[in-house]
Amino acid sequence: MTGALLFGLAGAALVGCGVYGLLTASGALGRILGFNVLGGGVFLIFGAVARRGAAAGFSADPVPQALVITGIVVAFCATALAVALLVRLSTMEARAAPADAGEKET
Amino acid sequence: MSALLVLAVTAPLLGLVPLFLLGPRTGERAALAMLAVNLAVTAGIAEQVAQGGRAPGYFVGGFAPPLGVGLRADGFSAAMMLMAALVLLLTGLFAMTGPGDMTRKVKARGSAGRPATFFILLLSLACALNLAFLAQDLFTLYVALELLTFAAVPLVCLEGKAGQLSAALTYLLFALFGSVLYLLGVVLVYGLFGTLDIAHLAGLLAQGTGGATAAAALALMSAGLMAKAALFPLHLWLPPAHSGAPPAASAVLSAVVIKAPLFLLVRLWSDLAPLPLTQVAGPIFAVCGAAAIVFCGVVALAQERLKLLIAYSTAAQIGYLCLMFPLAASDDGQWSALAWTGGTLHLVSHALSKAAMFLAAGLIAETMGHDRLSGLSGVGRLAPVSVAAFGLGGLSLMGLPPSGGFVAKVMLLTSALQQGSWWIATVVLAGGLLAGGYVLRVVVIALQHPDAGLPEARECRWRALIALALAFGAMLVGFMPLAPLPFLDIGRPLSWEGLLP
Amino acid sequence: MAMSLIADAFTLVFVAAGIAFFAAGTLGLVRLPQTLSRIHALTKADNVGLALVVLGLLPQAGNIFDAAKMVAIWLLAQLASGAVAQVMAEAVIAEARDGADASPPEESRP
Amino acid sequence: MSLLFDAVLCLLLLLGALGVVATGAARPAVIAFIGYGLLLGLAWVRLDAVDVALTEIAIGSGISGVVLLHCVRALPAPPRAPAAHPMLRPLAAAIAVAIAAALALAVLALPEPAPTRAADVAAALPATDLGNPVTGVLLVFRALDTLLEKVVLFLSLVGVWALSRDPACRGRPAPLSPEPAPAPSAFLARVLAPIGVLVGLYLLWAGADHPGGAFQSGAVLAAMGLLLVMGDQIRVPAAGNRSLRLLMLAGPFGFLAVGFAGWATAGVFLGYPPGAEKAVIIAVEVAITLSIAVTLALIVLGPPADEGRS
Repeated sequence: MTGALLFGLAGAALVGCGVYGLLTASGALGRILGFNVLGGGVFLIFGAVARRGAAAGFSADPVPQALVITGIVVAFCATALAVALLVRLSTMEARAAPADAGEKET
Repeated sequence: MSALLVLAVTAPLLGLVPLFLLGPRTGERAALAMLAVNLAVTAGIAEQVAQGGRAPGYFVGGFAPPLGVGLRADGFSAAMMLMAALVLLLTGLFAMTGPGDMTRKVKARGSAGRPATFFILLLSLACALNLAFLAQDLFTLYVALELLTFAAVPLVCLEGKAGQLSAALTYLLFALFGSVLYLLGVVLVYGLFGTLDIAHLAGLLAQGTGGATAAAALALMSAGLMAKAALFPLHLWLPPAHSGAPPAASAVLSAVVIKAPLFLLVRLWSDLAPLPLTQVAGPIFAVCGAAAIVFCGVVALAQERLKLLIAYSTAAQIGYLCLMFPLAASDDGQWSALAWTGGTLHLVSHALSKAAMFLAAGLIAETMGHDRLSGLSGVGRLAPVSVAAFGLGGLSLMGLPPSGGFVAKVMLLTSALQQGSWWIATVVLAGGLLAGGYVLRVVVIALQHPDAGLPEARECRWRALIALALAFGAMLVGFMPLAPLPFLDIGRPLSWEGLLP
Repeated sequence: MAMSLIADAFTLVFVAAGIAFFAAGTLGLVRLPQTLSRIHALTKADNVGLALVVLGLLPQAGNIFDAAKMVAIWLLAQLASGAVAQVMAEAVIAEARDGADASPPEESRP
Repeated sequence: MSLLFDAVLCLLLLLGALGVVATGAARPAVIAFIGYGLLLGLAWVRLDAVDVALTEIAIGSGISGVVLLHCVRALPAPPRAPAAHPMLRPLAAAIAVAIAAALALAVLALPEPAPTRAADVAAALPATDLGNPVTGVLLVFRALDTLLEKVVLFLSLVGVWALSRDPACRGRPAPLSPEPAPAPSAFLARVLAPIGVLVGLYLLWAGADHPGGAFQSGAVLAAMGLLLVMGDQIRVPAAGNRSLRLLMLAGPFGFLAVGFAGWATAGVFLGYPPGAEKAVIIAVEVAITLSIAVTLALIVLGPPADEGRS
């Protein structure tokens, strides 16, 4: 068993965790987190693929590593946009709800 | 190497600079100019394809795949790009600040009161769509899909109402789930083959390598694309998002945005996957498509809001493309080619007619102040051109001649009957009847005598004419000969032949 | 040979001691009842723990730059954890005060 | 020995992920997510992907963490969710386990020897004069992806700004932290920000030949900007500020301009002038870094407030 394989299997398990999170989340924030956990697992499998592809003097295949960097930035953009939508939506709902509904918040 | 392919991806982006730095007025003009340039560029590419009889390609940075990324336009890409560019330009014209918009207080103006943001998103859509139609690398296609998502989601909630925000959030979450599934498939493909270039992969897959993992990777990518294309049963996000958006946004979302993942689904299964695998997967897609046509068609019949009705109709019409998969993947060359042409023509004519219908519905809602079907009787008097555009667009959905929908459905039907797929033929016919039901219901209501006094408002005539032009476009597609179109087969099967040293 | 053996023993002892401090700090985080005392336990114990780990690893550094980097990491962690602990503590105190006032923090908007 | 370390790390990762998805409350889940991101960063180091590790920790865990924590604070405490169907959790767990198992099988079935592009990169890298192959892939061989991903970043800020109630988006975003800033924050900003900026610039400079590069550097610079804002050392800029907008466009459109210039100098879009590759690549990286820093920070700050508050 090599390290790359171990992380590949861990990535598969993380994908499972992410799917569980997406299926059981009760709110949008939970789903956003589930999506991020899932994405982390997918990237980790890609990292294992890269490590397996070590050759030509490189300790890993640089192409998947570069793709993962792009992927992480895109995943961040997605998280940020989803969070912004969620925050805006909940402020609107809080304002629309009758004033007495907000009492128990504190 | 054809420089036009690079321009198709980059030219729309150039319009972002004036939009973001200068005021909306200057930016709007620049954006419309760039959308016109985009149409010219795509027309140029189509011309190159037709003249050359082969697919032009481009290696970005001069690095040939598999190290670099390549762009390539075959007949299918060129047709889709031309359709998308046309719809985007006409929708852009519809949404521009026209004479009278500044003085009159029009509630639902084309760009929802945010012209700068609207046109930034529209131009980004043009870039993302062209990239999705041209890119030949699975990861570049992932970037294209993300670009598409990030341009489409804010379009849904431009007006900032709570319902729109929640529809946009649901849309975003579905799209992200789709991207991550797609990416997982890409990762497995890279692990198996060490390349993401479609032409190379097609060659490797045809040799039968990859086995079950390759099939799983294709299935994951397809599931991701289905979520993004709102294919039954992953369609739940579509009706609220498409019906809640401002009219011009709904039009592009329904007409062209969901076409990119559908196009990639076709690319994946007709160009990348080996034929035996496609013959296994085809019926699964067809079942999803049939369920979409029947289920969403029935739900559309029951809608009380005009825009929701059109949105459900979109979810139903997506199904027709999926019926194409088993028909086009058969060993029978003649009839599979007919199904292939029929499916493509359906994509094009649906885009034109659906854009027309959403724009018309937006004008009708603006004229009446609401879009409840029960209160629309007599709207034909106030908004005759809009109602005409809606009806003509509906003609194509119903599949009545002369319309693109008619030609496409006849081709699918013929292919299905010749290949003995009776159930597919039945679904095609049933879908037409359902579409007839919901389109005629609207038209009949619109032409009725008004129940009560009509409001003073009149439709915005020049905008209605744009909707009508789109509907006429869908009709014109109907004058195609009822035979396989050779143009769509230019450049298939995929290869970099002629470009590689 | 003997030098490296001594260095390894030094590392082993100091890193083990550092880990013990980290463990104690973590135990405090989990077991202590109040937020303030948790912050106290965590920052104190972790700072010492990190210092010991860095000290223990210094003989293993290949060159003077790597050693300097490790010391810099320790200093930056000191700075950050100290400041963050202060901010958190202030927030906790402010929250307790607001809770006593029982005035709901209505978001103000002009 | 190192395999044992990897195994423990994988176990911790799994526990972290479970902590994110199985915790009912929002705040603990987000804190678990930040820890999960840090552990992922360690995993990337173990996979010999230091560039990815830096990106994951800076963006995937760091700035994402700030955004998510901000979200937790802004959301009202959710009313007790109605109890889900008792079968939901076991069913979801079964599906998750099945997917993970299938994926594990797929990972185990990957071919040996593994296909790789390392040899192609090694052959083409010397011509670019770069020492870091990941930078080579990002900025030379697959420059189109990187260019368009910059546009994605720009669009996500456009999407966030579209949520402002001011259609022209000219005002300043609301402050992140209570005002005036607590004294320790101000102190931290004064002391840490200069060091952080230095680290960010070093990452950018080193990126051509060593791990690091525009993304990592941009994220560190963005964090320092946020630190200065939260410590009241600088004021949040107004979204309508022309030079701010120019900075945001500098990355994607500077890159695009270099791409077009490639037509003249190298005969191909996104080609680099022969002989001056490295200089031009570093110039592109500087532009991208500035844009990433500004855009990331503005995304965290959120949509501009209503007009009249500028």
